[in-house]
Amino acid sequence: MNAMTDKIRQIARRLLEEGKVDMVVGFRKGTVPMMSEPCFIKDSARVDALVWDGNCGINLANYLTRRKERMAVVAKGCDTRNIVTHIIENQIRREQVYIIGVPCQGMIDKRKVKNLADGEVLSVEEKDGKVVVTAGGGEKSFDRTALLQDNCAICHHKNPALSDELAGELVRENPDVDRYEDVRKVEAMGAAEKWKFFDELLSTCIRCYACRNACPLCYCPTCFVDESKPQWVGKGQDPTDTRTFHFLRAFHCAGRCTDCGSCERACPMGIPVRQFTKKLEKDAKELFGWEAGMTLDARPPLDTFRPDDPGAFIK
Amino acid sequence: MRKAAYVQYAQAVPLKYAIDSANCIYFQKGKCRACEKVCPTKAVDFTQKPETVELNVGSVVIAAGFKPFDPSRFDSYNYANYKNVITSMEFERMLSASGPSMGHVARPSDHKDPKKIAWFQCVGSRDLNKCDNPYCSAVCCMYAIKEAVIAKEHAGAGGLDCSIFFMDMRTHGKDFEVFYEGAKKQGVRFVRSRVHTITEDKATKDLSVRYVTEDGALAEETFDMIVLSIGLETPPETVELAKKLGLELTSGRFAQTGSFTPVSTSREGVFVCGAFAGPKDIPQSVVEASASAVSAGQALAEARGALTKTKEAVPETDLRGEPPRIGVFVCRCGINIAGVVDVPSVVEHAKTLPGVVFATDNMYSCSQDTQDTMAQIIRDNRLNRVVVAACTPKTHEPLFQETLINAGLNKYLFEMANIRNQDSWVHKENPEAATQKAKDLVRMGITKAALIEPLPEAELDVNQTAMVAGGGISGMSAALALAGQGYETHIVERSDRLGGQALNLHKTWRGEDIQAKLAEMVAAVTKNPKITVHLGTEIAGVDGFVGNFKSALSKGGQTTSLDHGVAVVATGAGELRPSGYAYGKSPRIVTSLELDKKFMANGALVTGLQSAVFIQCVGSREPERPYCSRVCCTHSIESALEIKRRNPDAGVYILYRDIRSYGERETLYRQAREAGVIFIRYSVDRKPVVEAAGDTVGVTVFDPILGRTVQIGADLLCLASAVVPNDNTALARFFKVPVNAQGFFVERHAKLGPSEFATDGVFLCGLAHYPKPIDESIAQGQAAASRAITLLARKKIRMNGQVAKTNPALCSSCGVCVSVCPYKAPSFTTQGPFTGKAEINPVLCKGCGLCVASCRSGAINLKGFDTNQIMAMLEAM
Amino acid sequence: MKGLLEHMGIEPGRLHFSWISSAESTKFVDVVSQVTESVKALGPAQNFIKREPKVA
Amino acid sequence: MRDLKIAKTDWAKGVEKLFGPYRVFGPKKEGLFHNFARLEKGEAPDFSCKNTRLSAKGLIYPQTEKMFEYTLDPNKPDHHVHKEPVKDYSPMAVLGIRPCDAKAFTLVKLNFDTPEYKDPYWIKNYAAATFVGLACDAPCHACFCTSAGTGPYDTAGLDVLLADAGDFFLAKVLTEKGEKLVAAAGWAGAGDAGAFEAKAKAAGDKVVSKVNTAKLAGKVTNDLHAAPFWEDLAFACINCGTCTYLCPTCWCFDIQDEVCGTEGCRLKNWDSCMYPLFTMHGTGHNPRGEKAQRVRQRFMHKLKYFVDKYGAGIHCVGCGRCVTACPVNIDIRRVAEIMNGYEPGKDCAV
Repeated sequence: MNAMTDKIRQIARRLLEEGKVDMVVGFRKGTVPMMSEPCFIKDSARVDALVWDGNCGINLANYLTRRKERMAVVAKGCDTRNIVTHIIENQIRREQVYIIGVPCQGMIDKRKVKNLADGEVLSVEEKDGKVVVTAGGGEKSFDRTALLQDNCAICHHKNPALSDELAGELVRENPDVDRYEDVRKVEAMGAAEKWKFFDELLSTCIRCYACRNACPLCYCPTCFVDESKPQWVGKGQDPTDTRTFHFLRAFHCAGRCTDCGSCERACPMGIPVRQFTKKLEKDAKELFGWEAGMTLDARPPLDTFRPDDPGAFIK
Repeated sequence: MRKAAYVQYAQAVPLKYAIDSANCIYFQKGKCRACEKVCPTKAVDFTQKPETVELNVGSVVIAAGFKPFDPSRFDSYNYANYKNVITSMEFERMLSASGPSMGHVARPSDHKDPKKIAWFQCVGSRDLNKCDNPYCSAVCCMYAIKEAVIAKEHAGAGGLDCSIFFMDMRTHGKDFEVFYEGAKKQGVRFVRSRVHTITEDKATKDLSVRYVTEDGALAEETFDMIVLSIGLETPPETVELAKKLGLELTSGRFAQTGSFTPVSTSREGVFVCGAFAGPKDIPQSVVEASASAVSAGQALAEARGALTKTKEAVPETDLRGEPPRIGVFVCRCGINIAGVVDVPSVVEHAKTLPGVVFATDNMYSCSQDTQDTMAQIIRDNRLNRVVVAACTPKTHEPLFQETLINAGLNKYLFEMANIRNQDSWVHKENPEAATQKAKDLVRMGITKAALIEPLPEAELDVNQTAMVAGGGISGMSAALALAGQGYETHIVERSDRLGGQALNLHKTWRGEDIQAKLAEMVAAVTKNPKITVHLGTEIAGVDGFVGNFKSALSKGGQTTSLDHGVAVVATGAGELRPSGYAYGKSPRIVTSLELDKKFMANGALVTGLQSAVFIQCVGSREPERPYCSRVCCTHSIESALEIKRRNPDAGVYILYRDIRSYGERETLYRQAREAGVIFIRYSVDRKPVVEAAGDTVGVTVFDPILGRTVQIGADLLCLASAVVPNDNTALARFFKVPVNAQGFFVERHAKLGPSEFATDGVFLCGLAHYPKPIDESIAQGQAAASRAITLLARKKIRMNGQVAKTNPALCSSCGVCVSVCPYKAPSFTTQGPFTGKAEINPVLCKGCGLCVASCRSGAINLKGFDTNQIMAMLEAM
Repeated sequence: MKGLLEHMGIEPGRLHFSWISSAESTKFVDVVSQVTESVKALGPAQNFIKREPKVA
Repeated sequence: MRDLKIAKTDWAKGVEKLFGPYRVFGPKKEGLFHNFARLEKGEAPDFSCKNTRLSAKGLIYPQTEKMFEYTLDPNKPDHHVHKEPVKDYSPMAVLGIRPCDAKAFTLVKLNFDTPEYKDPYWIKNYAAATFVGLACDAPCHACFCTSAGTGPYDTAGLDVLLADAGDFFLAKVLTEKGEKLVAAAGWAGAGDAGAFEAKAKAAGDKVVSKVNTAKLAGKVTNDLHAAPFWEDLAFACINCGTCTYLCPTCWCFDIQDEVCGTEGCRLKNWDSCMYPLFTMHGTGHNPRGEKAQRVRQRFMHKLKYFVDKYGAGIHCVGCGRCVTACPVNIDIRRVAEIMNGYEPGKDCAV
């Protein structure tokens, strides 16, 4: 039992008992290794189902929309930024959510673990910055930092941007981390090379939309890909359509993406789909000095117009 | 010589032929009438006779215009004899795409492309020796530069050498100075010299001129062509008319008006506008047109509406449940379209398309008889969508929509395909492709038409109150004009006094006493029961839209709210506080306005002046202020004359770059010279040097005529300082109107909409628009009021039906539309099944499409430009 | 938009943005000719064209 | 049915011979995962994976399949003609399919090849395929095939079943198609039925994940439908299509027209009951508008409606793909247990 889990349970119990909230949204232990399942608890007697570990990578902001209840939510840095975005975009009301902020040490990338493990992974234990992986071929221990999801490794907003209560000590941020090494690599490529890069990236996509659905930003009643009149994009397995879907999805997230990594984590085919959203996340930072979800007081740059908006692309 | 059947010019609206009886065989010889036989619409009627119609009117507006000066009487220019000497009007026609040479510049003698063209300015202007036109025609400098630039651009890489021979370059209009500087950069040569004689080489027909260069040397140069920049003059018939009406004329034979009554003639009830009230350019003519309309209307305000006929409204047909029945009308536009596009094949193509139940071609779709026929066809064939393939919706859509209304259809059931401006005109050389393109455009239009729906128009009461921001001369004249027509008007003035800049001015160039006239005007404003004056008040915010503005007025920390239907922006401008020329170092160095104050106070400084120097263009025509302040030349000359009047022996010097005494102000310039005022030109890179030493001011300037430096010891130095706009950013934001780089407001259209903004219900006048003298400020004030009244008189306005609309089922409530809309049209529904979803107030919506583009969920459509309609058009392409 | 398209491998020069007022006919002509030239120089687009759906 | 023993060297040589008479498909590593792919001559199927990420379903039932095409361009000779696209229905050899995936085809067949309705595309593809199975000696921890009516050595749906025995494969030739393929490959060595059975028994014991499904058939449909646990089970679901797309037994499809100018075609694409548009009516009404309703539909279909309708067990072969790939850990094993154990009125632990 880790201290964070303990604290979360305490807070959840208190909130439910005091009737402050109708439900607590958090994670429970999963049925397979490296999986924690988003869940809700309405009964204070059941708060012990809640856990916190390195497998809580799914963005819980996604679970708060279109609900009537007063909710408490266990939220790490990126989750809180998406909650802020939801509040700005009228998806939830601030008074409707009680944010149990979790200073986050990063989430474990199950694909990295699988690649490093010897055979099928049977169990994974986290302890003191180490991760012990038991696999078919035996037990191995790794530094936790070596197993982090890519987005967590370059995270510089680990602490909640907005919270009502913290479930642990704030952690040290790493503001100087180079967040865009990968984007710059692509930027430096020639047009043909870029095209090929993304072609290869997308070759295994099955259009299951797990990336879209795991993303808290995607909440339109009807997604443009599902629209049939007009049919903005073909529904089949054509590579052009697949590319259109991914880039338009990214475009819809421009200035709103918090690089929470939910999309990439959800992809059943292991496609690094953050490569699409990250370019625009970088642009929002560089052109508008904007990072999504850091404040309730301003709308994302693409939602507003200012005469002094950068317009270098207009000639 | 034009043909007997002619149209005035190719883009005339309406584009109708007339018969010139002087050239018609039938009228001259009594036989022919061929046109009557061939006319398919039987439009030719030879039985028409001149009729005399008697009208009983309350006011008369004379807009008789001008005649271009005829230079054939000038022997020295040999216009009558040398083929390659042409007038600027002829050159203008050459440049016109629809002109005799289709926009190609060719030498009349041999039709070769000219390589070297010269313009001679002031032909028939500023000239009392060879003709009797003492005035400056005010427009020729600018049009000559424009012609040179266009000719140069047209010549392209082949190169064209353009030279303009001038005395003073008068680019005093808004944005003209920038154009002048641009022309210099493009290589147009400006030669300050008046040429006396042109000689033609008999063999080559080249033209040789001799002229004196600025440094006094004699030069000779040969040109392929010479364009005479001819001036404007009042034609004898108009002079005759003026006599008949008993109107006084000026020395230049223009209608006599007053600075405070700029569109009133000497006879009550007779008003004037345009070039008959003095030579002027388009914007000023348009301003006067509006001003004369409002002035003429003032006397008639009570009779308004008495003689209008109410049009009978045709009830709108209910189309619910009906499949599209599309009618297609393909216009031949005479030969404009049919000369290039195979119109019958376009009609045939249209007939094959789904939904089309009727297709035909028209000779001129816009003619009244065709309109009537179309309405009949619509009724007979029960058409419920109409596509017209013709010219541009910009000019003609309203006309055809009217036809739909007359036929009982909602006016939005209409779609236009532009097969003229965007097809036959631009693909003249490729008729086949043009026909194909016409078919494509028509097909796209039809495909869209099948999907268009009738749209309702929101109707809105107009609050019949006006707010005028600014209580200066122009603001007050706007208010008086508005109140004169019976509308409640509020003047909001920041200072604690009405009058604005006029309070600082002494006399007009016509010699009128400004303070006396101003006092009359202020009294008229304060006495007027319809006008409320808010002094010491600022506008703190503006909400609402045309017909229903709500402005927050802040006075001494207290804010009140004013509801008004229209707003006139007359916030004025100020005088630049000069830097340099030792300004501030001596009490003897003053600005123009400071000098006027001293005149008015009759202070010590202006009595017994022995010598005075004026420096022009202080802060104007500089890189940081690249505009001419328009008023300063005349102002300085008037002040110089005032000094001369007080002491005829005083030495008065005006140091200038170009004297811009445009129009009849030129006579004042002449008077000054006659009175002994000395004019010394300086160039911008060799400005006068001023030294404030003891009780006199030393001015050193290089005189290009003497070719040496002149030193003047002056008792007074007057700096003709620039007119600078006030900080207009807040007001610009409140009314969502633009401000240009120099800080002046940007009008709706530089030529045709000088007194209004692109934002509905907001109007503009006075110095806030551009520097201008009192007469022009008053005219513009009246013009702004005139434009405003066109709205106020309607009582109700209908809003455009082409507005955005949300589909609540698709809306994700993200609020982007609410945040991006500049007009505050979207909001969240507060009740009903779609609570929390966005909806759009059709009254506030301008149909700009910003929300449509920014909606991630695709929940917003712009009616009339629905996604499905656009996609259908793309599919049809 | 331009940035993203170029990021994914559409050649720069295929998408162009300009502010041109209705009065700036010369600029319009210039821009259109310039864009036409630059697109012609790039040749026909090879990418992002749906030819045949990739189907079985 | 007969037993064979194929030395690994002969196996490789035999596979080589199949190119020509057959289009050869087998597992191949693409990116992070293995999937079935068409192999080129000289390429060997990669048997090193436990199972492919996507099931073999797509070989017979592609994710996107063209049903017909047309042109409206009057300049083309066949304009306005409804054309069947040219497709390759020549024999295909599917090497290394796991018994669970092969079994799945027998379940899918119940839908696509019925007396009343026949899906020509599926039937022709299925008829063209010869399935050479590869038995599972090391089932994954998430696999529960033995609880789903199949097993690591199940022969259902297969034409040949291989079992890896070190230097050689033990094989069972199960059908006529299988005989043809074995003959084409030239595999002939006599097998060892006993050794095969022993391996089968050992493998079955290794399937540690057991799910009780026995009581599902006896439940009252409406009770399960109205059960209170669905909101909890569905909560984590993000309504992506991962589970259905990876599932070897999910068969739902959507028909879409694609038109470009004068050219058009009709496509049959995989669909997913997880998608909100799956049941959207033309009126805009959606009978399964809520996430919980969609999740319930998926499990009710797999574990109750199918059971009742066909009497062929559950609509699941226990391959475990959805269990491991679900981004939010919705585990069909847990759902099946809850449904199996549900008694109306009794509190059920979820």
